[in-house]
Amino acid sequence: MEQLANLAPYVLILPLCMFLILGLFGKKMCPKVSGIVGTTVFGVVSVISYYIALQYFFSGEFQVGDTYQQVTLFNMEWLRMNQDLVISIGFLLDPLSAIMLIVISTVSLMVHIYSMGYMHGEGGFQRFYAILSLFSFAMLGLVVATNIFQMYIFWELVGVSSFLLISFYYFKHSAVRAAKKAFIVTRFADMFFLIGILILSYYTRTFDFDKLTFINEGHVDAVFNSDLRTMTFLGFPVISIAMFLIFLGGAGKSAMFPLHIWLPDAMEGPTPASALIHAATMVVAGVYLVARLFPIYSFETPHVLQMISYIGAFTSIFAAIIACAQTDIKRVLAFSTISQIAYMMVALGVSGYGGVNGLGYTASMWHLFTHAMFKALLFMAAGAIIHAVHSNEMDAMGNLRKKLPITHITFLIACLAIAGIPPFSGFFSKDEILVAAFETNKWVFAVEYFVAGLTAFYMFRLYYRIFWFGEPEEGYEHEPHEAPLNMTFPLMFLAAVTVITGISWAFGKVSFTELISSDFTSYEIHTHWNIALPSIGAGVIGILIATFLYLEKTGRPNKAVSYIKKPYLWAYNKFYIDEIYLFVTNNIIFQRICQPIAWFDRHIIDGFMNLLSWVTNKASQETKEVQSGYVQQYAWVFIMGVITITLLSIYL
Amino acid sequence: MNIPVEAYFILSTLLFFIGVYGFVARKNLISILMSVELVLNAANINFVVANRFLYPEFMEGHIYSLFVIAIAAAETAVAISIIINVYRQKRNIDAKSINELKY
Amino acid sequence: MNHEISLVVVMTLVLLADLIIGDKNKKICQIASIGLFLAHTIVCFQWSNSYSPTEAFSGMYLTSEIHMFVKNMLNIGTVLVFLYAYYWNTHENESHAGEFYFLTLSTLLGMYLMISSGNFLLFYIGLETASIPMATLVALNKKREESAEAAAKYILTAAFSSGVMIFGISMLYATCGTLYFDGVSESFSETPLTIMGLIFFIAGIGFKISLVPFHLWTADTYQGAPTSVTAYLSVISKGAAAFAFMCILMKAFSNYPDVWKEILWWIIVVTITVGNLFAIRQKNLKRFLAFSSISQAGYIMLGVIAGSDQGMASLVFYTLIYMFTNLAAFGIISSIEDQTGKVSMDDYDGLYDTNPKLAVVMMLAMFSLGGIPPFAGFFSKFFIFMAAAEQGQYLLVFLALLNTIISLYYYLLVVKAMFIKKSDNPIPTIKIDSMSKVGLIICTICILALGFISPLYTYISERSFGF
Amino acid sequence: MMAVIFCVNGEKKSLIRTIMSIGGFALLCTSAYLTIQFLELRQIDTTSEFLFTESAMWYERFNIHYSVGVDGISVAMLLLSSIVVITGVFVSYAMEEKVKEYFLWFLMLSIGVYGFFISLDLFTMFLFYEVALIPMYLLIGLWGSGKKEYSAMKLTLMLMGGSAFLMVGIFGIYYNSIPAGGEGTFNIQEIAANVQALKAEGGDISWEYIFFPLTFVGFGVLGAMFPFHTWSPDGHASAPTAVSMLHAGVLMKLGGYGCFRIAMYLMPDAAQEQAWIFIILTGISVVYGAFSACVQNDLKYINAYSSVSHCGLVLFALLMMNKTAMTGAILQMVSHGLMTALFFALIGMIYGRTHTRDIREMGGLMKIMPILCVCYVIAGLASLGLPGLSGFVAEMTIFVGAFEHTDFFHRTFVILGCSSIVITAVYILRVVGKILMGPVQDKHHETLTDAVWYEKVAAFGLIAAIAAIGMAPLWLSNMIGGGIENIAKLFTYGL
Amino acid sequence: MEYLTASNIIFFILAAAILLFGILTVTSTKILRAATYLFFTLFSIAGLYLQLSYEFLAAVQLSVYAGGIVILIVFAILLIKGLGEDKEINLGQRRIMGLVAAIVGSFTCAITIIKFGFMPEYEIATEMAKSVDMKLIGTTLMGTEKFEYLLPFEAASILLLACIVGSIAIATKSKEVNK
Repeated sequence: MEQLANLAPYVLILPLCMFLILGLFGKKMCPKVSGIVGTTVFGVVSVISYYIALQYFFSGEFQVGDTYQQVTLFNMEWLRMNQDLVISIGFLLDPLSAIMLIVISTVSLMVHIYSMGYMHGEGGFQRFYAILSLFSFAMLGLVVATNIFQMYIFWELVGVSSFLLISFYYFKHSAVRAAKKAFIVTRFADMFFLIGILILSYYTRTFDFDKLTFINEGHVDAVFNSDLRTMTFLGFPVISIAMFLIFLGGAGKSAMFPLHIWLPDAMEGPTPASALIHAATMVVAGVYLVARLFPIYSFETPHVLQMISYIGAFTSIFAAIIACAQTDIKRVLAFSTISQIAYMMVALGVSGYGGVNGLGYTASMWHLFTHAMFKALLFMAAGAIIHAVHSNEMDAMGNLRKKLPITHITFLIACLAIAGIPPFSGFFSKDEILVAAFETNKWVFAVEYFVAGLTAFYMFRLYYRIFWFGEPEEGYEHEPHEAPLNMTFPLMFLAAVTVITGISWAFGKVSFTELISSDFTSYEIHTHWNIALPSIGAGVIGILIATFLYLEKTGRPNKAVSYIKKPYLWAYNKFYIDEIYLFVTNNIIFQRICQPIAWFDRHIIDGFMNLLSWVTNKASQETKEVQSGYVQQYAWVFIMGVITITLLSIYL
Repeated sequence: MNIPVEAYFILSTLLFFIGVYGFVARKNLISILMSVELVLNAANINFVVANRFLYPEFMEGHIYSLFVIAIAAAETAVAISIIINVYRQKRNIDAKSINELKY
Repeated sequence: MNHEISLVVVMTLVLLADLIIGDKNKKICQIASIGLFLAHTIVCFQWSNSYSPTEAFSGMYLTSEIHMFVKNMLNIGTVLVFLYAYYWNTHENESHAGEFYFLTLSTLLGMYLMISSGNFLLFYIGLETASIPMATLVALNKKREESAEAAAKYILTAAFSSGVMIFGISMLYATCGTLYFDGVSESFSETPLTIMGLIFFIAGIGFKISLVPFHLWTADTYQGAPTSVTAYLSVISKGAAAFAFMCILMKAFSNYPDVWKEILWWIIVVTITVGNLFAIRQKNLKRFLAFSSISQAGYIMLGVIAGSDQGMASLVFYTLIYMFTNLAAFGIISSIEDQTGKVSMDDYDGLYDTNPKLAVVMMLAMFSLGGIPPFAGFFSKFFIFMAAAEQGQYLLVFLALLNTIISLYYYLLVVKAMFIKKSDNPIPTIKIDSMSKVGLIICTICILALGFISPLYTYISERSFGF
Repeated sequence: MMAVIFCVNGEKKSLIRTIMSIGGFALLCTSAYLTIQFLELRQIDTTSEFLFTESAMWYERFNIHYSVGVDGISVAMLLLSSIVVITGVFVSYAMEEKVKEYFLWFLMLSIGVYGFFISLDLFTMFLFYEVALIPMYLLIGLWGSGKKEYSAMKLTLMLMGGSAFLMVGIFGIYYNSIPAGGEGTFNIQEIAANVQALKAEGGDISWEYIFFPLTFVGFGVLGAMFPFHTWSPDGHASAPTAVSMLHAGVLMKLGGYGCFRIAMYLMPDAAQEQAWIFIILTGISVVYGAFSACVQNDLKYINAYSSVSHCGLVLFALLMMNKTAMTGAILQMVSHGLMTALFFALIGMIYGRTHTRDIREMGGLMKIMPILCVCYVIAGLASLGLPGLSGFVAEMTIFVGAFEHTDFFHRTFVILGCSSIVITAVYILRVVGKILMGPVQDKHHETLTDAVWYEKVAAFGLIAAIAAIGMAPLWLSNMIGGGIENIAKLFTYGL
Repeated sequence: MEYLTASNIIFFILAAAILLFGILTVTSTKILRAATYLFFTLFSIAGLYLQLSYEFLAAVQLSVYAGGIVILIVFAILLIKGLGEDKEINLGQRRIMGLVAAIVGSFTCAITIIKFGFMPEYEIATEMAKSVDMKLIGTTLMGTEKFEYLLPFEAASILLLACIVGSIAIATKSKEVNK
């Protein structure tokens, strides 16, 4: 405990220092040095966080019976709002944050290593590492937050580092636009998050998670008294409003419909960044947020939770359909990410609290973990491919399996994992989600079941298009070759993780339910084969269809498309959501609100001020005839003045 | 029966406004000056009448009139010298023509 | 009485000097005149502290320390005007320099009497003494056509307004039965005829202070008159009249303040507004300052409408500071006009580049007139507004303050011309004579320092009276 | 004590740049020293409301004193002013034309600002207030750019219009707060005590309802409150860099500070009654300024409207009348002062190189002058409220404080206020995206150079201050807390 | 009919003369005639003073006003070449303005005066009228007591001196005048 408390600050301080050092002095270092320094330091951070997480899980020190205790390793006052509300910066350790520590440090470390190869020779190499460090700092800060405001603080920092990474190629218009979009959309969602926090904290008089989520006799107690439960605002219970708004914040970061539009565009950033931020870590922040506040959702606002599950279900199928029609490999992966995160949301949405009821919760976290691994793997593999062929488009690829063997194998493993084929990790996590959904809500289950099939289809479509299908028509500019070791090592490492976690789960070595559950108390579950088998079936069918269509270069895909031309076009254009947004921002916000306001300001408000001066000047000019220069007129004015004043003051 | 004192005052008022009319309506500066004399005389009548009929104990109005007459003389002298000065420069004492300075 | 006696002696000496040595050595004669008057000024300071009877000639003549202070103030102002006029008198006005001094001093005597009068007769004579010789002063610049025109307008309007005024006084006499202020104060009653008399009287004195609508002569006369005379007219004459006006209201009409306060309220609003509006469009600086002085007169009247001792104190203080400020401006204008003949605002473009010192002094004057701290004008304005606000005249103060925005606008126009605009044909670098320099330095010091010297205000306010 | 130092500094006539920068540095040191002293004294539980008070009788007749003193709020503002002044000096280091005059006026402006913040006497406060306003005219008119004459005139006249309101307000306060049989006073604390005593005795306080709006509007004009803000875009756009900095950074804070220290402190009842009017106005200016900024094409206009929005937030927070929101308001003043100064400094530097401020004519500057651009991005991030930078701290405190009001009216406006953080992001990113990123628009720009040393000093100094507040806000918020409590306790829900 | 006493009739005649000649002064087209009418007006006013038994004042009025001022004016008219022959043409607009001012003004004043309700003391007035002799006027002008006027007298003398000096100063043709 002591030891951990001493170590914990370094988890945050080291990346921050790296950011400052690389940011300020990066220019003066040679790129290689900065990369190595950055990676090494992050390696240390990873080690520390692994140590903390493992100590937490396995030392037994933090367990009382089966239950893991929430511990605050340190907590320092950062800003005091009033007597009750204090923003602190601290380190909260519980299974949730421990898992996240592992995920983040693993993926982040891999990305650090990977980038040494991928970003080699790019301008702004040091900048890239600086921002990576900033991101790691922010993300770690986010997951260990002791209070919701700390979370918000790091939430924003994560957002900005995402912005910086997306706009890494700032000389490209598309990158800048994408970065802007990402930032503004998430910012928009953050506003709701903030308002949610404000409402919640106003009524509960605290920001702290341990008070907010304190469970007492089956209720989130202490801060949620009965007055609060009956309080309404505009006819809605305030708690529900607050929690829904907070969820909206999470929805923005986690790219839930309709706030998902930024994520595909965010692929304009360098691929390692996409792997880290837009696949594995940042985008799951929303899920993490909901999980963090799960007791409140579960006990106080179950209907919001239900809403979350519907939104998640819709998003997952929506994104999966779009993914089927995309040709940019990173976009396919992006939509796949959206779909998978929605999966996790669904899992949370259908979960209950405590024991087996909380299966969804566990599954969600489990899926978060596995998904982070294989999705990061997919992205990095995609990066390796892009590195080799210098294009994102599927049309520029094909038949790469011989040329990029390691990439091929690891990519295949990841695809199998995501498609839910045992014994890869994805199968188990996805299976639990389906089970949870099945037990709670059949409709959601049906949707998710279908999505599982779709996932398998589009992933294998991707896989075949890249590695089989036949070489592109115009051939390769130069022969694609395998990436260097510092790029392939992370691929292999993550593939190994994917395989090993899957296998060890299958053999019951590690049970996720022991580690994490909604009430942090371990429980036992078994694989539900009655659900698992059909889901494998769905995956297989998806794979088969993809094989049929894309294994060889044939006319089949086009033919298939011609059957469903309209829907295909819609899916290809992402259901025109972007266009709607564009319309709203350009035509409504800019043209209908900003321009008129600016016009109003210049012409009415400012015009009024100018009018005043104009009137004064005009009055001055117009009255000059009074001063006509004729002495007789002066006298006349004089005497009339006297008479007028007399009349006014005597007879009025 | 005596003439009511108001009659005197109204007489002076009428004289005063005749003077005012003259000031406003006359064409040349000397005529204007003459109108001013009428105005001053109107005031003088007031003083004298008020002294005689209303407050006869002391000679305030009487003396005031004397001073007004004296000062009017001085004023006229100065005014005429200025008018002559104007005439020297413009060869003209038309009230309309002295409006170089305006607006 | 000492002030007056001393001044008469000085006048006689000046006249004699002009007669005896005037033809032979004009310079000496002039310096002698200035010196004599300076001596008078200094001596008067002595008296104001030692000897102060309150009444002489059985109530015909009233005095008190504040009266003496004002007279001293006028003396100082006159000295400054003399300093400025020196160059003009030695160059353009050589033949009539002696007359200039004598006439100026006689108008000053008139103002003394105006201020100290305890009777409408003496007041009337003082007023006429202050205005009739003034007309000859205005006409003194015989080279220029405008001078004569200005004088003609001035003397005719003056005569007319004094006619109106004595008509009013006659009505007051007819209703109150006496011409002594204290007598009027006792027997004043609020009847239409009395009010009418009062209004006619106010019109007459309003002419002197140039309140709207009795102001129309002001601009023409200021523009046409020799600049030194304009300075004298705009500051000394106006200040004296304003103070005299306040004294009379305090002494003779203090029983029914509501009567004249209401009248004055409207006059002030109109005066400030019209003065400002007309000033905006002016291109000739003298004319511009004429309208500015009209609006300043409106501000001065705020002290009168307050009618309290504080009102009087702030009025005197305002006048004092206004005197230095305006004289600084006129000092610059007259120096430049005497040497280059330029008085248009456009001519002042780029003045800072060629004559930085003059431009800075002018700027200080403009800021002070506009009431910008830390220059003296701010303090005087603040106090005079405060005096009015003390009597609950918040609306009036507010209107006046809104007008200060307009006034600031045109003062800034001058600053803009001097500092910001560039000119193809700027005023050449001029060397001003030592007399004007002394005057300007005094004015500048006063603009900068007077606001901070609080004992001065305390001195004034301890000696002020109201009702 | 402080004032003497400031004044001595102001009267140095031999104004070459070095002396200016030494002077500015001395100023900064003095302020820092003052801050430390202040914190120490507070540490040892000195409880008096103001510290380092000095008082000298000035105009006896009106009981006008020259009295100065500081509490936490003024210390914070002084610190802010010193930072902005010294960076301003560095920014105008390359000034060529009429250097001496420029710095003289600049100093006069600073004297006004310092004097205002340390004054405890209404009269001296007003005096310094106006002292700070008038140099703007010449500074903009002479050294400005664009339609400078028009802007300078407009700015001066509008601000003077504000002070017209203010002056009536001051008279009203002075005369109405005179206790029965007592003497009127201009001392702020005494007035406050008198007003409270009057209220306690059940005296007539209806006058507050007339003079509060006057005073508030008077200061509100300087605080760029809608609809009296239009001087701000033109004025800032035309002003020379350092003047924009000082003006937006410090001078506009005079408005907020005045609203707080005079309008609300002295007339708390009216403030509570009439707050809703001004909440509407300031709420509008928050959103309105942000929306207007979205479509401007001139960099300075964008920043000026952004200032309208941010300063609107200051007043908005003050009107929430509780300690948290008020603390937020003061934090926002400091924060906005720093970051807007940084903005204007950077805009000035960029403009000095590209000779255009039209965002449509620039692009890809990040490549050409990375340091300036990174600084600009940081400024932008601070402005849109990135945690770790000062803007976030201030805004969050404001929102938390503002949320203490539960009624529909307040809630609506608070949420409206919150929405400004999104709009802010929109216009900041729009600028960043257009001018810093993307391909280089103008070939001539490629030869431009990056920041030189004095520019770096200025920019880094400001960034350091912004980050210092953003990372460790607690000391600042504690420092100003004491001062705020004194005022906040006058309101119903103040504490 | 009771008004028709001798003195009253004289008053009526004088009043009529004053007004008539006054009107003629301001309306006659020839300026020299106007001056003559002014003389008659002043003369009639002197008559009025006499009627009120202010003999000294009447004498002053005649000597200073009629004898001095009018003569001065006539001189000026004659001095200014050709003016005597010039026809005075009143301008329409001016006339209307003047008429408006005069009519409105006189009505206002007249009504105000009539409404006041003076309480004349004719008996005392007639009594006092007899006592106004030259000696009394002399002592009044030279005394320093209340209702005695030494100071204004002296002041007026200085005024006159100043006016003389001033008039001479501006009326003399200075050498440089060569417009």
